[in-house]
Amino acid sequence: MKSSVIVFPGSNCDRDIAVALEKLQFKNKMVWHKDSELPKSDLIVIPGGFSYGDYLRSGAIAAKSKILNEVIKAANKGCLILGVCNGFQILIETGLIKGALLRNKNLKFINKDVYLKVNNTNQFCKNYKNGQIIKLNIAHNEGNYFTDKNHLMEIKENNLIAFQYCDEKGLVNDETNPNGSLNNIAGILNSKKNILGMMPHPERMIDKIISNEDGLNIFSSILN
Amino acid sequence: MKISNKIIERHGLKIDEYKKIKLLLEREPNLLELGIFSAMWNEHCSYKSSKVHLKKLPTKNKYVIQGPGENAGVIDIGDDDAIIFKIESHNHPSFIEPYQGAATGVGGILRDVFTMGARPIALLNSIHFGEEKNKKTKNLLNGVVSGIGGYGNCIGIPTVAGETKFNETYNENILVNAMAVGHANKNKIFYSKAKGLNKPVVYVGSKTGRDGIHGASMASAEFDENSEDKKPTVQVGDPFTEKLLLEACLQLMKDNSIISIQDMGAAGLTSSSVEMAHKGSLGLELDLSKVPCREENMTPYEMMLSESQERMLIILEEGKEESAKKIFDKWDLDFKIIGKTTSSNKLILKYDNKTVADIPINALSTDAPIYQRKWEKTKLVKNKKLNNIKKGNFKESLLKILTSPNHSNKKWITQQYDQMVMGDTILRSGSDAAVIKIHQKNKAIAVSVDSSANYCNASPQVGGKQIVCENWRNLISVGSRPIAITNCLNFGNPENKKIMGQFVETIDGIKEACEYLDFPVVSGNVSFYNGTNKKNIFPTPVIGGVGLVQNLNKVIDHRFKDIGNEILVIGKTFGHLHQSVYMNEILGINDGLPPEVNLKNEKNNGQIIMQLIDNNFVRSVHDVSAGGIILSLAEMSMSSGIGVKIARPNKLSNIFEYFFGEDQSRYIVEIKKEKISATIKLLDENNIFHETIGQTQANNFSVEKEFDESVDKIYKLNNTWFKNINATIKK
Amino acid sequence: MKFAITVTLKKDVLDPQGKVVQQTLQNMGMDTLVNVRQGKYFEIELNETKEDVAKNLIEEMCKKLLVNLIIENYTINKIS
Amino acid sequence: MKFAITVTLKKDVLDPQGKVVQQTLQNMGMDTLVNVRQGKYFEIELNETKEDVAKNLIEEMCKKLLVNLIIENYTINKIS
Ligand SMILES: Nc1ncnc2c1ncn2[C@@H]1O[C@H](COP(=O)(O)OP(=O)(O)O)[C@@H](O)[C@H]1O
Ligand SMILES: [Mg+2]
Repeated sequence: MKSSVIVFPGSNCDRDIAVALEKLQFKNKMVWHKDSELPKSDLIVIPGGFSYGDYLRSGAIAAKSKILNEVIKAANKGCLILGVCNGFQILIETGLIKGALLRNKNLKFINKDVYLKVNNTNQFCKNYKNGQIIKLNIAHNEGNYFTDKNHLMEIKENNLIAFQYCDEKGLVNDETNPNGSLNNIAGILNSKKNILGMMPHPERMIDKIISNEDGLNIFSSILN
Repeated sequence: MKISNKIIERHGLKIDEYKKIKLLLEREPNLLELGIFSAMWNEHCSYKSSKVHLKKLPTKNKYVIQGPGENAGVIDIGDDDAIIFKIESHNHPSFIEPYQGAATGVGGILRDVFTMGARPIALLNSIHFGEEKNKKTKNLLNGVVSGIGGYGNCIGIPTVAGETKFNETYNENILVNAMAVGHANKNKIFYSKAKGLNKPVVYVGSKTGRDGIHGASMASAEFDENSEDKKPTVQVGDPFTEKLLLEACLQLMKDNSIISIQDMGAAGLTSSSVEMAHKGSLGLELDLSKVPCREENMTPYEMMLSESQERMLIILEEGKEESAKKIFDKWDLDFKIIGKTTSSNKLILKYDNKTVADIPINALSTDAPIYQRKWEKTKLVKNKKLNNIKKGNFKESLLKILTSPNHSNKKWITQQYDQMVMGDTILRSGSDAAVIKIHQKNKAIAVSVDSSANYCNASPQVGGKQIVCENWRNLISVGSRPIAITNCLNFGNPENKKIMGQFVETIDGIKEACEYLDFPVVSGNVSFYNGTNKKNIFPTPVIGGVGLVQNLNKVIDHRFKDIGNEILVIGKTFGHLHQSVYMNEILGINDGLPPEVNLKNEKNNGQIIMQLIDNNFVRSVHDVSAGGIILSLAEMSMSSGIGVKIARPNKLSNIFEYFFGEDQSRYIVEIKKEKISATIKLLDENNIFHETIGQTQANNFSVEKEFDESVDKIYKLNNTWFKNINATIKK
Repeated sequence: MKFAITVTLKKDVLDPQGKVVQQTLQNMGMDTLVNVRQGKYFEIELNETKEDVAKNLIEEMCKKLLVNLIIENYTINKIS
Repeated sequence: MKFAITVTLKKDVLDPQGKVVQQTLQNMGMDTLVNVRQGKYFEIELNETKEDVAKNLIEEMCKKLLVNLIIENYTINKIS
């Protein structure tokens, strides 16, 4: 499996993602945002960080970079695309995933471990059990997902929510919602289900010595 | 322009110092030259009051590669890996503009570390605010925390440890100390010493604006009613640009282009250029017309004194200009050759083809004033007998401490910091020390910052010693071997004999502990003039320590692991209450002496804990510090959700002295039943004092006849203070 | 030529910033406060003498970068 | 009564956001662009009929909460 990680000025989880991909034997390439060509890839990852300092709106400026045109082309051809944190924000700004990511409801940056309920009916989550509760880490200022009523209907009808914030027991409610996200959405797919945007960082949970290994299955699901 | 007394004073120079400048120059300086002298001769850059005393600190052990004197200290952790670290204060700017002050403090200390070739891997901070009821406290706290997080999060370096304290002494002068830790190849370390003639001097990074002009002088000036006027000098940080600068510098460092490199910190272009020339015994000639400027019509004076952030000065090998420029172009950063090294031993500045300054380098460095300031010993206040102590209410006391800002859970703060970016954080904030893995290796470093202002105020000597020991204990408690420290010495006005005495005695204390524990000082920073209108802050030395974990499986923390394990206290409990949290916050008494530290016990107890961890005898470890045994136990319970059942002390000791006493060199350990006999055997063989005080249990935190509440409840109480803070903060 | 651009969230989009600001002001005792919405403000200077050309360019900037049309509205004013 | 408040950085204060926006617009080929400064915008509605009382309250909000007077300037406009 070939993967590419897009690197913008200000990306800072690019190395972490690469470590995760390499751990699962992806043949990975780092792609600089000014490049106009994208190596042939089965998976494109847009990593977390503060591309362009998160100035203007997070993800807005990265979404205008040259390489994004190539990413959009690849996406339309069905290539798998994973956007994590700032990568999710960039996907939103390009329109590849609908909706908006607003400031966290407490207006503060939030870094903590959160529980997530997995919906495994997509290629990114196949290796989880349906409804499985996993623990990943979030670290963001703007992860408060918002969309309009029609889109929300579509999301629900087509099973496009990949992850929802919950507690240890799987309870999804306001108390287990760290950032004010609509329906506790932590990760969401486009309608063709080849693009996943998620706020939590799977690449931070790939090693027991450091935390846990709950993030590994995202990468392994993509593999087969 | 004629230099009047008023101008001299406004530059923070004394008349005598001005006379010395004239002697050294053999003429009157012009305004630009005066500005340069004022920047170089002020306390912040020249260390004129502290130098003679700092020399006493031990700076070497077998791990030290570079001690004080460079941008940061360097230690060897084996396999060609080096750790580079330093702490620095940004107190005054943070009081004036908490967000930007704290943010630029983080940015500045990061540059000190990556300018030496290290990739920063961890950030720490020690922040001190005024008392809860002071109306500025919460806004300052909020601004400082967002600023620290804002910078570290954006640049993508985890903020993993720190300390936050509240004390009336900081009402008008908060402390913001930031520490950065980086990792480098020990054969690829970069220094600031210039070498060779006619080498190009290159300016890289952000453009120069009018930020922080006179910042360095401000950092060394006492606050007064007019300090509001000094506000426009606050710099604004741009962590995004710093991230680019970091990557560009590290990339350039991979080939052999750099002769010397130095960040532009306090006093910007002035101090960086003088430092490089001075260390290399060379001269520099700079053409200020070439300096990249942000604003129009900037004067040479402004350029030399600007403290715009995210800039570096590099001396390149000849012929490497093109390839170096390519790298900075890639990262969209300015790259400009602004001068060359010369043999003149002078700093010569040109502007519009005219020489605008011509100063011997030595006049700015070696000939800068050094003061043997007068000092007097701190009067020690004897411990008074505490009569009414038996009448206290144990339960109320503990609950009051758990809900006080100083001992509240600091999650509200640490959740605003990205602690996990870079993927190597094994232990995060909330532990005795944070543990960061060396990327893709089977070893890690432990890092912690500590201070105890009340102890240091009561006895600077004992306090100085204690704080080094506390730091050592914290590093040991997570399974590391302590290696070396950095220190930030926050003091009042050194022209005051008492304050100078505090400084001198603190250094004596630090020195004694560091020597005994083989725990040298490799870098640091001094911040004087912390205070307002003659009211000085308590002496507040902050120690930042680094330890080495050789085997990742030995990393341990203070969270109880299971129910039914034995709880032991290692080290002897005498019940010292003076200067303790209990006396301060419950009895409202603030006199007497802090607990003495017996260095021999400290070392022995520390080494035995290392051995217990190494033998896998212990399930959790926590050092006993402020708040005594009971607070340490509560922390172990609250962090794990596991309760304890603690017996009353069997001897005749008073229950308050026993549980709240702050005797030093103690640890609490959790041990499985089957490991108890082996553990006790080892302790006895080594003559280590120990006592079993109880067991872990489900749900409840209980002390025989005194206290019985669910862990859940005390955890909630421990979080209330910060939970209620949002509503009152200025956005 | 210089323009001022204000960008605000559309009416039915939740405005967490505005809401928190509003709550804080109310906590501070400002009872007559009814509503706060927070947005962005830009001042943009162009080297262009023809007003229609300039205005078109500013429009383009808004549409292509400054504004997220899905959630935001904008207004443009010439200031000099 | 409704007011619009714009908050901008003082002249010599670094505006990293504005700088990045400006560069991006220039990279997008907008050559006549000279300068971008970014600020904040608030729309505040009060339940108050006396204009002077309202204005005073808005001033107070600016000074106490909305504006960082150390690095920012502000202007207030009545919009309805
Ligand atoms: N308290 C201290 N203990 C040991 N070294 C110190 C102390 N204070 C300053 N130093 C050393 O003095 C040198 C100059 O410090 P400083 O001016 O803060 O550095 P910088 O120019 O990088 O800001 C550094 O090498 C620093 O490590
Ligand atoms: Mg330095």
